Amino acid sequence: MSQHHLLALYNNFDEAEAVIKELRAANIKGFDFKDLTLKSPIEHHGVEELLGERSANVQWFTLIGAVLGGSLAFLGISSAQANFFSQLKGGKPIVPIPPDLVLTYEMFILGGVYITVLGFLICAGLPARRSSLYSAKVSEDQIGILIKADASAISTIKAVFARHNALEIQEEAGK
Amino acid sequence: MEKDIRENISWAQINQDVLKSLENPRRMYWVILLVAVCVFGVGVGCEVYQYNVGLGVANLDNPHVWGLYIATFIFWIGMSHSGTLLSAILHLMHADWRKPIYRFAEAMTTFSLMTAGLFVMVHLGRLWQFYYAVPYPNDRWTWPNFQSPLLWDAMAIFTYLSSSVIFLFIGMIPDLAICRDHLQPGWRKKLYTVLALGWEGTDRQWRNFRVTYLTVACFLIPLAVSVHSIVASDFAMSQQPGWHVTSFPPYFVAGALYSGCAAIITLFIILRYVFKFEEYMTLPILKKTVRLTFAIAMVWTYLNCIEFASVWYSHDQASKDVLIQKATGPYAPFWWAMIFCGSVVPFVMMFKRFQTNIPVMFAVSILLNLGMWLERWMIVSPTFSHGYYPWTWDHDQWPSLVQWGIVFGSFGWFTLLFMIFCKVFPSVSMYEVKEMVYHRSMASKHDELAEKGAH
Amino acid sequence: MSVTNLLENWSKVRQAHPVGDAPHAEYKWAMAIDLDACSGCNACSVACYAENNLPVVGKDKYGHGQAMHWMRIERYWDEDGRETPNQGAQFLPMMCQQCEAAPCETVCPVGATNHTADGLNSQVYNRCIGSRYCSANCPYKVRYFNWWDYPTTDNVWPAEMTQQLNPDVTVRGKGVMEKCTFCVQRTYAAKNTARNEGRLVRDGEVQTACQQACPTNAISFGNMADAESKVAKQWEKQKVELAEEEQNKDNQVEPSALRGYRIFEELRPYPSVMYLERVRESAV
Amino acid sequence: MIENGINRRDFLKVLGWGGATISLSGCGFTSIENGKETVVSYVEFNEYALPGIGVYFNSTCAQCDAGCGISGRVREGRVLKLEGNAVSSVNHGKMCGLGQAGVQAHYNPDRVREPLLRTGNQGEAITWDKALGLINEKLGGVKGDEVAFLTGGVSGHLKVLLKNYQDALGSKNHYVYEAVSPSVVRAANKKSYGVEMPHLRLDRAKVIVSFGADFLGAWVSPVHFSQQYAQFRKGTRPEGRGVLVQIESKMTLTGANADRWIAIRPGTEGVLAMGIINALGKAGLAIPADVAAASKAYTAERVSGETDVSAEQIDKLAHLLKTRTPSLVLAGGAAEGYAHGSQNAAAIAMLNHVLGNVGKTIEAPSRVPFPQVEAAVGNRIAVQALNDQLAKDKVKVLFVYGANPVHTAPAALKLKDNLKKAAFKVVLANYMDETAMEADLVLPLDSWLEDWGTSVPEYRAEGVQLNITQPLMERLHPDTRGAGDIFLSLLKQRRAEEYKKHEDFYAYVRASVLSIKNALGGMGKDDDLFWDETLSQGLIKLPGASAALSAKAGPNISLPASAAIDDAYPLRLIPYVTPNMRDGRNANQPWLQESPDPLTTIVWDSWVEIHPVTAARLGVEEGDIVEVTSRSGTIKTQVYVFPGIHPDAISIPYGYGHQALGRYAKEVGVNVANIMDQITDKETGELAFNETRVKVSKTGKRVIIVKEEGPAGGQQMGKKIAVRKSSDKVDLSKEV
Repeated sequence: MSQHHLLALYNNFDEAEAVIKELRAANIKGFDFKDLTLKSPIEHHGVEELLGERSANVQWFTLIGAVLGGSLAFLGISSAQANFFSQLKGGKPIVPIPPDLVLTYEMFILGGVYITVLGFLICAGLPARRSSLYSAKVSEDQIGILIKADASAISTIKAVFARHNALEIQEEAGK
Repeated sequence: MEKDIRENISWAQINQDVLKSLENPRRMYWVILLVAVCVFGVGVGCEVYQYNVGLGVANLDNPHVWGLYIATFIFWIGMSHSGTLLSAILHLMHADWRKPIYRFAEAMTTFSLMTAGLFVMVHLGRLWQFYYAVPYPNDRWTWPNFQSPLLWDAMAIFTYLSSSVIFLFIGMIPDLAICRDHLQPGWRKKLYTVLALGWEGTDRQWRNFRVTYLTVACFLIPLAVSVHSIVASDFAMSQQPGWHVTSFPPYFVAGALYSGCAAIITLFIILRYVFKFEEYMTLPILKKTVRLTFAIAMVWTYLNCIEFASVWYSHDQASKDVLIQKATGPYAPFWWAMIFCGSVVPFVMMFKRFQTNIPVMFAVSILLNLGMWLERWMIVSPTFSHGYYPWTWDHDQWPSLVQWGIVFGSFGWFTLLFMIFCKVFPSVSMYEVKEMVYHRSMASKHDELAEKGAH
Repeated sequence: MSVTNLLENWSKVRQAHPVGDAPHAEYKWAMAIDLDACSGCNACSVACYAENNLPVVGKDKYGHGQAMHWMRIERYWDEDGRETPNQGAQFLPMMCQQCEAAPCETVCPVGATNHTADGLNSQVYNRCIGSRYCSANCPYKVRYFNWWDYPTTDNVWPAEMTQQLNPDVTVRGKGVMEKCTFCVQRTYAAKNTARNEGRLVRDGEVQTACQQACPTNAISFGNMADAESKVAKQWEKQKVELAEEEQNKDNQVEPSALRGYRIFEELRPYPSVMYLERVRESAV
Repeated sequence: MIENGINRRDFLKVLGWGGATISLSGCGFTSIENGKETVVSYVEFNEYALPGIGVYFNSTCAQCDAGCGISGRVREGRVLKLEGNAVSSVNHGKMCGLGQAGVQAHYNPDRVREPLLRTGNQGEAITWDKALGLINEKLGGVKGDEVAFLTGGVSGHLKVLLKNYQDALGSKNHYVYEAVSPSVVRAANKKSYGVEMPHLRLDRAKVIVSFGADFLGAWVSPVHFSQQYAQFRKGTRPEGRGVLVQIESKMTLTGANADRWIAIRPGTEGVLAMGIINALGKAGLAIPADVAAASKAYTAERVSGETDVSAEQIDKLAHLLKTRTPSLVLAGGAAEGYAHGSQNAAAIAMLNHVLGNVGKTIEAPSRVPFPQVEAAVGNRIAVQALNDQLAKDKVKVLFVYGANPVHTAPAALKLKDNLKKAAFKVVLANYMDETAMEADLVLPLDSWLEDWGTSVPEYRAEGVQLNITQPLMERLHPDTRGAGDIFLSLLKQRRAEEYKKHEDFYAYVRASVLSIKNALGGMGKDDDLFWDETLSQGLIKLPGASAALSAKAGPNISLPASAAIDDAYPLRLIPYVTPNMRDGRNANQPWLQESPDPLTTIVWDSWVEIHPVTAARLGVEEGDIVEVTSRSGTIKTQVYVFPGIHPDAISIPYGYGHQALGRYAKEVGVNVANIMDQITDKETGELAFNETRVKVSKTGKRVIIVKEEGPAGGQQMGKKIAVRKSSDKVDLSKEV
């Protein structure tokens, strides 16, 4: 049966928290708590804790990026030099370690940064089209709670929203 | 003491105030912009002339082959470090007073790096062949010389520039979303819509955002340090008296942070006025910045003494001669000016009543940067005029107007970029100011409750 | 391919000149200049202008320190406070010392200056981008930068004079660093001839322009790798070791009676030019 | 270099790096910037040019009169560089800077390219026929002795031809002018040795005492002497390393290389020589009675008083000369340049006799078997004599060749004005020099790299040598001609019958050389073969018995008491003949202008050398523009404070300050000849170079001197750069 979307806007985090608490406790049939999304103008740890364990895996990208950047840099540079006998520098070996390490260090960071950002985009699912239920108020001063649930659950949830004096409730029938 | 920021500003108000800066700044903004364009024009003119006629017009000579270009290059690189200091270091240290001012500091980082990059080009004898310094695959397998500190420079600057651009952008996404949502339709709205990448401020986005921001910040700090130590290596790795100094890397880094902070004060004051940011760029924040700057000034002064001392007590007569030459030779006036601006002037910042005195601080910050620019010049030139080989000493080389013109022009270029940025993008981070206000109000509420409980 | 090459030749690519165990195989060009014979007459310098297409920069540019003399004669006076220089002056021909461990080589961002197989410090004009770092790091300041585009500058090479230019040597345009090459065009030609005849270059077969002109034969030039060459003998007799940063004879208790020395040895560039101290009669 | 299987790519790399400079150079005059090339046309090609390969042709250097043999590198029909001709006994394959610059005389942009006839103040280009016709016409109705010839030193077949032309005109007035010739010393030598130019053996001497003879720089035959000097300095030589003592008032290049440089009060060289003889006698050297008598008066006290040379220095010197024989004593420009120059020279020559050097280090030169080709050596009276003739209106037609008196002769002569009195002046010139500017007709000469000729250097290095001058390349400018050709065609106007068989000067030279083939050692050789050999050699060594030296010189020497200080003009002016400029004829060669003066390292300008003490007294510093005033005039130039000069003297280089000549010479520096007094040597009547007395006054202007020397001056700042050892601290015996 079809899924519906609901977006409720609140004035402050306290109300939002209350709502989330209630919805989690209630375990309404046809509504999975995972389908609740919080939208806020600033990040707020307290609320996020209430949402429970939700993963952020950017750091893995970072690790890979940094390691790749560093190792590729060293290999690339030193083998380039080794291919290049005639670029002998008086007093220095053809493949000198210290300078190559400097460059390795830089590439280590470069790789790290780039891949991290890539990771961020992937994990945060950006760039993305905005979901149809979005209120510009969220980027101003209101906290939004977006849920996805079966039509059956909608009314109960609405009630919950209303009870915590939601400023506004938007609804969208799912396809 | 007075609060860094009024806690009861409504978030909507914040949006409003900041977004105003994109719409209608004071007239002064346009004046500055115009001046910047003219100054930049002068620089371009000089460069075109130099490009066509040859570097001779800079009136450098053999062996005095480096001049203001390299000095100013270091100056701009140094300038760039403050951004990282504020956004990364203070971020890790949870100093939230940075929040209203770090955005323009980062912008400053980016643009001063771009300016520095220009100087590498301007300095080259054959600008049109600069790509030889880029490692690109070719049939002869000729690569740039990976042993050259100059190449490390190039690599480091590229890394630093791209990383800080990314950092700036990432940090700006939520604000771009705000702009997207609250501006009248128009080319800007389109621009922000694209740049905001469809940010909605969902918990998932915020979560990853936090981690990413933190990680990049962590990368940026060692990067910033490495960048300026590598610039220092250009000299420290060489063999020349007065350059071959072990303490150069930390010395340079300190100098960089120093000039950077000074520049922040200057721009702080300008933006505060031009964009009517009195509410956000408050005097208490200025005070904090000033104190920070003073601390760094003292570090720099200390390292300066260390350098002199290590030269003085080493038995390297040549470097000793260069030092004496700096203090007594043809460069003496500039050298002493540097000491004065860099180590004496900052003491003004010790006094509470000056710390928040806008005109005084403006003057002081300008002087500090003058001092830091002189410092760079005094590192580059005296070694050439008084190096190892007495026969080739050259005590009357003086930069030509072309050289001065290009140096002058670079300030125009920087201001131009910076001012345009501040007009197109929010130069105060709205979402973070909101956080700041929010957390502080929470905290104060908490205190009140505690007091009530006490009764 | 690259990486395998790196691994296969690891030991080789880790050798360092001159201290590493990789001596020059066939050729190592070097010089010895006898300051007692040198009369400071400048013939060498002019010969260098003629051979290497050096531009005449004129009074103004000379005054701005932009002269292009690859070989310059320096004139020194006594510094022991005598009121008349009654032991004459001292002359020193100074040109690129073709260091074995050249400070200029390591710093060039594009690798335009390198250590060649025959022990020269090559300058590759068409690779140079004019960062001038090499000159900045040269202890002898013997590198000269083309501040102007001399080929197109008035009265540097007016119409007829272009016909004098040596076709074996490039005419350098603006923005390029240049310096003494030990007349590489001559050594290169000599090596080719020798190779065609399946032998090595004989001692004295190739002369540098300065050496050839020098009216007092103060300059000798040759292949150090050939123990029989005059230069090799001179270095040997003077107990000056190419790969030493300080010579044994200078560490003896009583001062050495030999005249050979290299300038700025202590900076460890291992220069390939040995100078012989000027002698002055004590009896008069 | 790593040699694991050089494949094509490695080779490319090696090419790219090992010899990139070379691979570059393939492209001729490529300028790195835009790869534009100057392509030499191969349409009409010189038969002797091999594309891409340098070929060498031997000829003779004409930059000065020493007559060094050169070997010119020619490629694609262009002469590129001059090396020394190893066969020549003068320079044995060596060259001086002046000689190297010869190519710039040839390729000089300011050469005269066609005959110029004066119309008002303009030179109008005319054809050769017109020019020669004009000369013929002007000579018509002019008596022989109203025709005068002023030339530089000439020798060889050109001299013969010139002589014949003069005879044809019935003119006896051949003035041979050499601005900087050692003419007084010649005369003195003639007296004391019986020959003008004895053959010197610096390489055999243990000690050389030179009274201002700058044999390493600008005196007689510098390259030749430099080589002897190199021998002289060798510790491995049987005589051991020689000792050079230079006695002069202004340090010359030779002085700068002396073991002991002695600054002597100007003009007292003779006194010192006598003093040394006296000291030698005291030291126990056997001295002829009359000489001893003559030198008796010159006691150490008196001498050191007059000469400003300390008594013990004189004793040291005497001791050295006594113990180390053979020695060689030379009299040079510094000694001869005074009113009593001959006396100085004679005294110095006597020192040689006393020391018994005559015959040991002073040898008889070989005789030139064919006197007609022997060098007609120039002097300075010539121009004075001509000037008198001109002044007396005795000269109607004047030919000038190879001399530029208007620039080099003292302005005091008023030569420039007197020249106007001569109705018709023909000047054969390479450049429009000051004299050519005065001419009515200027005939453009070939450069000496385009011309034919023979010459015999005045100073005979080792045996007599007939030097061949031959073209190293085609004429650069079609309308120039060789002096020989010009005089030949002029002769044909007079003696058509006799000379019509010689098509041109080349033919004439060839014929004349071949006519004496046997005497030249070509006995039984085929003409062409012999001629080709000669050309490829670039010279012919002539057999010649050596002349005799007269054993002793009369001690009749009268040296004036040292002149009292002239308060109005307290200082002596010593015009310095520099190795680069000499008499200034080569001033338009940029290499010479830009190669620093060895002692002051100044370029592109003249200067006045002042001793620090004197400078302090006058209150002048380096770079001050001062007025130097003599009785004859005033010039302004920059001060260079210079320790190598006697406090009583100042020195200004000779040959600068051209008012014409060309872009590189015009207005560069000042002409010291403008203030030289016309004072002559009493015996020979030669201009006394160093007699001028001057005063120096500040103008208040100051410039930064353009010189090679940096702000550190001649100091090494405690660094080990140019090192010197005392001879007792070194062991030269084992050197290579």
